[in-house]
Amino acid sequence: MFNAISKKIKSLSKKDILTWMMDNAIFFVLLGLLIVIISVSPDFISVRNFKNILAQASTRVIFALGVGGIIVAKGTDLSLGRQVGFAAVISASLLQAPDYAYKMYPNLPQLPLILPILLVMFVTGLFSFINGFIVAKLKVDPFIATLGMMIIVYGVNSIYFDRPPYGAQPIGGLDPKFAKFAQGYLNFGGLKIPYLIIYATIVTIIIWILWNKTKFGKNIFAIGGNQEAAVVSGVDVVKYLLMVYTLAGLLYGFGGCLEAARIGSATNNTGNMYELDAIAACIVGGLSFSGGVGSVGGIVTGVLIFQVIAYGLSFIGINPYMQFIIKGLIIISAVAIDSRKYIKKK
Amino acid sequence: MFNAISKKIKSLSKKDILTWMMDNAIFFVLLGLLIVIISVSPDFISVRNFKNILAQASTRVIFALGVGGIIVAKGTDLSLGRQVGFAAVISASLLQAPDYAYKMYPNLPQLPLILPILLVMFVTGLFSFINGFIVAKLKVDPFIATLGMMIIVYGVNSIYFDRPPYGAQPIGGLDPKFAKFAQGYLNFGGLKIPYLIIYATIVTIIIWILWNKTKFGKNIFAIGGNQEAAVVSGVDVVKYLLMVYTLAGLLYGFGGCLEAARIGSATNNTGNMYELDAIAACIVGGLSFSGGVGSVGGIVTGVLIFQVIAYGLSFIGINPYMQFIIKGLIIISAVAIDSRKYIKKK
Amino acid sequence: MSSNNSQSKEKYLLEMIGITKEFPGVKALDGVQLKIRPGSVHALMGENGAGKSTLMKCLFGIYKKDGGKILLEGREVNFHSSREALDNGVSMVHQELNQVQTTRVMDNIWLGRFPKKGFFIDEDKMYNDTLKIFKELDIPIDPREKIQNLTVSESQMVEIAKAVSYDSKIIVMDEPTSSLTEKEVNHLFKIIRALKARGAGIIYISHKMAEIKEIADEVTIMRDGRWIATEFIENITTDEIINLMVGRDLTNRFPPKTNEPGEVILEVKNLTATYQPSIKDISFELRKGEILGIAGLVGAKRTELVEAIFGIRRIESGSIYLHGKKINNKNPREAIKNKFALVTEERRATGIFPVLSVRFNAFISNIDKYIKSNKLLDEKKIIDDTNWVINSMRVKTPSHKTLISSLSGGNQQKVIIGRWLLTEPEILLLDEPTRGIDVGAKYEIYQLMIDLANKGKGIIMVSSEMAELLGVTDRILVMSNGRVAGIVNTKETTQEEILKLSAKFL
Amino acid sequence: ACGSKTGTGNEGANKAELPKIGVTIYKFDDNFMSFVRRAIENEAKGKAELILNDSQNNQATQNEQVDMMISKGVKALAINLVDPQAAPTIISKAKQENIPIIFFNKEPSEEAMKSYDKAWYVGTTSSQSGVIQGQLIAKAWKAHPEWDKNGDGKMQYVMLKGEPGHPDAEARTKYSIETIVAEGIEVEQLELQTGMWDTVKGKELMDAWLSKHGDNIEFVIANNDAMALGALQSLQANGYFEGDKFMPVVGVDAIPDALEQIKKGLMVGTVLNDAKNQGKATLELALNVANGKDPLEGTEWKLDDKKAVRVPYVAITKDNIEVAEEAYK
Ligand SMILES: Nc1ncnc2c1ncn2[C@@H]1O[C@H](COP(=O)(O)OP(=O)(O)OP(=O)(O)O)[C@@H](O)[C@H]1O
Ligand SMILES: Nc1ncnc2c1ncn2[C@@H]1O[C@H](COP(=O)(O)OP(=O)(O)OP(=O)(O)O)[C@@H](O)[C@H]1O
Ligand SMILES: OC[C@H]1O[C@@H](O)[C@H](O)[C@@H](O)[C@H]1O
Ligand SMILES: [Mg+2]
Ligand SMILES: [Mg+2]
Repeated sequence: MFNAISKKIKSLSKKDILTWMMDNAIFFVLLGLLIVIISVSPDFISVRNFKNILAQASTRVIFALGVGGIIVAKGTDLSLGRQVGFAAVISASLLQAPDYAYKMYPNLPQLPLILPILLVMFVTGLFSFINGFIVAKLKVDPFIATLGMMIIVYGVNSIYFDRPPYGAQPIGGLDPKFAKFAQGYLNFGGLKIPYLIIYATIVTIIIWILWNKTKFGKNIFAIGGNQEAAVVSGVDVVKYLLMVYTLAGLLYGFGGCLEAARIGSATNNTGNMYELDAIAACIVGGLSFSGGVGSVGGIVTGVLIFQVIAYGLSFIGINPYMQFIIKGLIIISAVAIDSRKYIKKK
Repeated sequence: MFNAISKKIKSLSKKDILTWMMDNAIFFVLLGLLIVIISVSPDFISVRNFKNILAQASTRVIFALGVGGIIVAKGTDLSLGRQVGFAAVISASLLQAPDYAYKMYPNLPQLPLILPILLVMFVTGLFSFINGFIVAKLKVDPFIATLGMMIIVYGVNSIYFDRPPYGAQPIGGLDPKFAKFAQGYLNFGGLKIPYLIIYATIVTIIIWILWNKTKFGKNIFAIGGNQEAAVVSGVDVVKYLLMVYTLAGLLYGFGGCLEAARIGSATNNTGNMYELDAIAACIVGGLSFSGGVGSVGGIVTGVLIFQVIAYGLSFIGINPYMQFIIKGLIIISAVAIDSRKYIKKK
Repeated sequence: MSSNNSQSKEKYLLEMIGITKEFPGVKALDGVQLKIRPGSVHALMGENGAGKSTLMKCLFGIYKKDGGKILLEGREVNFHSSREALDNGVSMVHQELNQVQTTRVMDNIWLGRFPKKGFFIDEDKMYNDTLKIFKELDIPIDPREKIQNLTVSESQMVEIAKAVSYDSKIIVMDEPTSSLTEKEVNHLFKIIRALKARGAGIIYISHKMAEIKEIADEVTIMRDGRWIATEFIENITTDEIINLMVGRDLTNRFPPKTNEPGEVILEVKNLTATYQPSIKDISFELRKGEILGIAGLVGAKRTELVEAIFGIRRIESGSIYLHGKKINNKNPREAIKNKFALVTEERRATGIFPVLSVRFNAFISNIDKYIKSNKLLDEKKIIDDTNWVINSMRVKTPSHKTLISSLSGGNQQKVIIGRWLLTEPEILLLDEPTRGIDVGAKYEIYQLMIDLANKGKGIIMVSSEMAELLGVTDRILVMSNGRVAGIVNTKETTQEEILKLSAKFL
Repeated sequence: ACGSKTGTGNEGANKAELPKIGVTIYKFDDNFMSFVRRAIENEAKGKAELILNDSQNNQATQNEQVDMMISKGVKALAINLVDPQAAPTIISKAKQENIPIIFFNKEPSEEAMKSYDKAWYVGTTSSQSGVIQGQLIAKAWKAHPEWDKNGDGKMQYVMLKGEPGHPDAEARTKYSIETIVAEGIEVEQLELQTGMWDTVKGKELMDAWLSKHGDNIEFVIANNDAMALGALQSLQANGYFEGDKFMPVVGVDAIPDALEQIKKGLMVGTVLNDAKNQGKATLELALNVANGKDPLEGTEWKLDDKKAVRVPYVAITKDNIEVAEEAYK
C-alpha cells in the first residue's frame, strides 16, 4: 500500500504536478490568501477564527450548493436571496418565544421546531418548483424567470411581514430553542463545534452524493452539458430541471430558517442579494454558466474564499471602502489564475 | 409603389400574420400592457404621462444599449450600476454651482460642461476597457470580471465621495447649466420635448447604425453567435470585445452624468442595481445570454415595458407590495409569450 | 493564375517539415511532413486520431506547433492567427462546422472581411458577391437565409464556397464531404478541379477511399501522429493506402455478411409527421437480424423518419408495431424503454456532451442499468462498461476521464455508437453512423452491425454512401421527398436503380 | 481575552496600550451615520484603537463582524444595529466573553437592554423624528392658510416613505401624521409609496403624482431629505417655485443640500439628527466601560431609566438654520 503510493509519487513528473496544481488552482488561491493574511496578522491563526469562518460560511455553503445545481444544469437563480428572506420571516414569525411581548401571533402556542421548518421548506420548494416549471415548460430564460420570482417573493413576503399589530417591524424574540438550533454547538471534549458547521457538512455530503453517485446528478450534468443530446439520450429534461430547482428551494428554505435563528431576527430584507454572493462563489469555485461542469468541492472552496476575504480583511483592519477594492481584485485574480487551465495550449 | 404594397398585404396569409405577430410578440405585450392600464385608469392617456415615461426611460435606454452590446457578444456587465454612480458623483462634484455653500471643491471655478463629462466618460470607458481586457485576454468569465469591477468601482467611488468636509453627503447644488442639460426641453411650437428624450433618441440611432450597418456590429454578433467561427474567419476577437465593452463604458459615463443632472444630486449609491434592470430589459427585449441575437428595437421596447410597469402601476395607485407581485408576473408572462417563437416545431 | 506556370513541378507551394505537437497526455504530431505542389490535390490520410486535423490547425494558426518548420512558397511562415493564414493565402474548410448559426449566409461568407462603403458595410455588394460566388459554384442557396435554417449539407456547401472565395493558394478541406450526398460530392469535385486549374494547392482530408482515387494527385499517409508515406496516387493502390493507414492487412472493406433475417420485429404503418414538410405515409417492415438501409437525396427526410420512430418528432398519423404489439414512442425515453437506440446525424448538436468525459458520454443513455439497490450508481460497472466501449470500438483516448471534446472527430463518433450499444437495443437506428470514420473503424462498425444482427437485432442505417449501403445492408428503403419510393433487395439492386428511385417524387 | 501576541515594534507597543474598541456601523455611507462615525473617530484619537466595520445593511454580516472582533480581543463594543430586534443575539455573544456593549442610533428593546447589565444605549427616539416633523408641518400649515388650495380645510398630502420595515421609515410615516392630526388638522392621504430613501425614486414618483393629481396635492412629506430633494426636482421641472406656484416639502436629516433649499425658500423644513453628539457620547461611554469605569464617568451625559443617553432631534426651518449648519463645522 505504502509502496504503491510512494511509487505513484515518484512516477509523477514535474509536469504532472504542475498540471495537477493548475487543475486545482482555486484551492491554492485559498491557501495563498490565508498565508498572506496570516503573515500580515499572525494572531489570525487561532481555532476560534477558523471556527468563526467555517460557521459563517455554513449557511452560504447551503445556498451555494442549491443554486450550484441549477447552474450545472445551465440555469441560474436570482430568487435565492428573497426566498431566504421569506424563509427567515416565516420561520421567525412562527417560532417566537411564548413570553415575548410583540409576538406576531400572540396566541400561537410554542411549536416544535420541525413543523415551521418543514412548512417553510415546503413553500420555498414550491416557489422553486414554479421557477423550474417556468424555465423547463414555458421556456423562459432562467434569468428572467427567477428575476420575476425574486420580485414576487419579495412582494409576498413584504405583505406577510408588514401587518398589524406591529407593522413592518423586524421579527425578534425568537424561541430560545430555535436560536439554539443555529447558535448552539456540540462539545467534543472541550472542542466546541457549532451546529451550523455540522449542518453544512451534512448538506455538503448529501449533495456530493447526489451529484456524484446518483442518476439525478448525472442527469443534471447531462442537461447542462448538452440539453438536446440529453433528450436524445433519454433524459427526462423537464422532470430533472424541476427536481434541481425544487432541491434548491428546499435548501434555501432550510438555510433561511438557520439564517433567522443565527441572526436572532428577520425582516423582509433578510437575504437580500445573497444570490449574487452564492452565484459568484459557484463561478469562482469552477462552475460555468455554460453548464455541465462543476464540483461540490469547488463550490465549498468558492464560498470559503469569499468568507476568508470578508473575515480576513476586516480582521487585519483594512478600511471598509478599501476592502471593496481589494475584494474585487482578489476575486478577479482568483478566477484569472484558475482559468489558466482552460486557455487551450495553442 | 402603393400597388406593390397592397399586393404584398394581400399576399400575406393568415399564417404569415400570425408568424409576424409571434416574431414581434414583445411589442404586442407592451401594447397590451398600455391598454390594460388605460382601461383601468383612462386618465392615463395624456401627453404628459407619455412624456414622463419616455423621459424617465431615457437614461435607462442608454444604459441598456450599452450592456446590450456586451450581451450580444455573449458577455454581461454587473459593473453598470456602480459605473453610473461613479459618473454621477464625479460629474456632480465638478459641476456644482459657484455660489453653493457646500461645494466639494470650494475653489473650483465654474467649468464648461463638456470638460467633466468627457473626463468622466474617459474614466468609465477605461473601467470598461479593463473589463473587456479581463474577459478577452485573461479569459475570466464576464460575470466574475464585472462583478469584481462593480465592487472595485464602488470602493473607489465611496472613497472619493465620503470625504471631509461634508462626509457621505449627497452632492447637490448643481450648476444650473448642468441641471438644465438634463432637465431642459426643446420647445416645438408648444410641444415641449425634454432634452433627455432627444439624447436617448440620438444614442439609439447611433447604436442602431453601429449594430446594423458597420463591421463592428456584424463582428460582435458573430463573436456572440460563435466565437470560434469568428476566430477562424480572421476576426480579431480581442479587439472587438475591447471595443464593445469600452463603448458600453462610454455610454454609462454619459448616462451617469445625465442621471446626476436629472436627479439634481448624486451619491455613491446612485445607480445601485441599475444593471439588473438594464440586463432584464435586454432579455425581455429579446436578447439572449447565449449571444448573437438581439435588436436595438427590442432593447428599447424592453426598457419601455419596465418603465410602463413602474409608472403605470404607481399611477393607478396599486399597493406598493402588490406592485412587486404584479411586476414579477408581467415580466415572466412577457417573456413566456415572447419565447413561444423559439419553441421548435418537431 | 498563370504565375505558377513558370515554376517547375518540383517547386512546392507549401512545405511542412518535422512538425510536432503535444497535448496533455497525447503526442498528437511527431515530426510530420507534408509537401504540396501547386495545381494539385494532395490527400491527407490516416485513421481517426492520426493527427490530420491537428496538423492542419497548426498550419492555419489555430494551434501553435511545438516544433518544425512551415514554408509557404519557400518562405518560412508561422501563423499566430487564422487572420494571418487567410491574409497569406491559406484558407480552410473545417471538419467541425464553424458557422454563426444566428446570422445570415452572406454574413458568414464575409465574416472577417466585410466589404465597406465608407464607414458602413456594403450590404448590396455582400449580397451580389455572394450570389455571384454561388452562381459560379452552382449553389442554390439564398444569401439572406439564416444559417440555422439550412440543412447540414447546405451549410457544408456554404463553408466550401466561403473557403473557395478567398482565392487562396492553399485550400485545406478537412472532411468536406462527410455530410454531402453523392451528387454534391461530384459538384464539389468540379469546384476542386477548377481550383486546381487555377494553380491552387488543395489539401484534401477524407475517409472515403473512392474519392481519394478520383480526385487526388498525391497522397500522404499518417499514423499515430507520424508521417508514414507520400506517394503519387497512380503509384499506390487503395489497399496499400489502407494497409499503411491501419498498419495491418485489411483486404476486404466489408466483413462477410453472416446475418440471416428472421421474422418481422418492427412494422411501420402509414407514418406521417405532424409538422410538414416531413415524412408522409411511410410503411415498411424490419426483420429480426436484418440490416435495412435507407437511401435518398438530401432533403429526402431520412433523418426525420428515424427521429419520428425514436419519438423526437411528433406523429400525426400512422402506427408502429414492435413484435406485433402497437407501441407509442412519445419521446426518446419511451423509445429507449422499448429498446430502440438512435445514433444521431449531428454529433456536435445532439450527440456528444462536449464538456464531459468519455466515460460520462459512454454510459449516460444506459444509466438505469447502473443503479444499485441502494439507489446509488455502480461505479465499477460504469468503468467496466466504458472500458468495453473504448476497447471494442478501439477509441483512441488517453483515458476514460478525458473530455470527449479533445478526441478526434471520428473517435467521438465511436464513443457515441458505443453508448448505444451498451443499452443493448433491439432496434438500432443509425443516422450516417460512419460519417468521419476511418476505413479501419468502419470495418469494425460494420462487423458490429452484423454481429448485432446475428444476435437477432434489427438495424436501420441511414446513409449517403452508396457503397456501404450496398456492402452491408440486406434491403434498402429508398426515400424521395418524404415518401417511400421503393424498397429493394440489396443483392438484386444497383446504384442506378436507387438513384432513379430517389428522384421519384421530386 | 487572549490578544497577547501583539505589540512587537515601538508603535505597536504604544498602540497596544490603547484599549481596542470594536465599532460597527450599519451602513458606512449612510449620510447621517457617516457623521456619527466621524465624530467617533475624532473622539477616539489617542484614546482608543478602533476596529471599524461596515455592516453593509445586513444583520448577518454584523453578527459575523462581532464574532471577529471578539476573536480579536476588543475591550468594548459599540454597535449600530442593522436590525434592532437582533440585539439579543449580539448580547449573548458579548455576554459569553463579558464584554460591555454600547448600542447606538438604533435602539434595542427594553427587555434586551435589561438582559445584560453591561449594555447601554446612545441615540434618539425613532418616533421623535416623526413627531418633530409633524409639529413642523402643523406649524407651517397653520401659518399659511393659502396652502389649502382647494379650501376644504383638509391637508391633501403625498407621502414618500423610506424602505418598508426600516424602523425610521415606519416611525416617521406613522408619527408625522399622528402628530399633525393631534394638532387638530384634518388630513387626506392622496398617495403613499416607497421611495426607498432614494432621490431618483422620489423624483419619479412625484412625476407620476403630479401628472395624476396636479394642484390637488397640498403637501409633500418625505421620510428623508434625499427623497424630498427628488420631489423638489420634479416640482421644479413642473413649473413650481416660479412666480407664486408653491408646494411645501419637508424631509428629515438636515443634509447640506436640504439646508441650501430651505435657505432658498424651496423647502419648508427638515429635522436635524445630531450626529456630532451621538458620536461623541457613544465613544465616551465605550471608552469608559472598556477601561472598566462607570459609563458616565467624566462625561456630561445622563442615563434615563432605560440605560439610555438621549440626544435630541431638532426641527430646522429657515429661522434656525444655523443650528444645522453648525453640525457641519
Ligand atoms: N484540443 C485538444 N486537446 C487534447 N487533445 C487533442 C486536442 N485536439 C486533438 N487532440 C488529440 O490529438 C490526436 C489527433 O487528433 P486529430 O483531431 O488531429 O485527429 P484526426 O486525424 O483529424 O482524426 P479524425 O479522422 O477522427 O478527424 C487525437 O488523439 C486527439 O485526441
Ligand atoms: N428548413 C429547415 N430548417 C431547419 N432545419 C432543417 C430544415 N430542413 C431540414 N432541416 C434539418 O436538416 C437535417 C436534414 O434534413 P432533411 O430531413 O431535409 O434531409 P435528410 O434526407 O433527412 O438528411 P440526411 O440525408 O442528411 O440524413 C434534419 O435534421 C432537419 O431537421
Ligand atoms: O437607512 C437609511 C436611512 O436612515 C435614516 O435614518 C435616514 O434618515 C435616511 O436618510 C436614510 O439614510
Ligand atoms: Mg480530423
Ligand atoms: Mg385641502
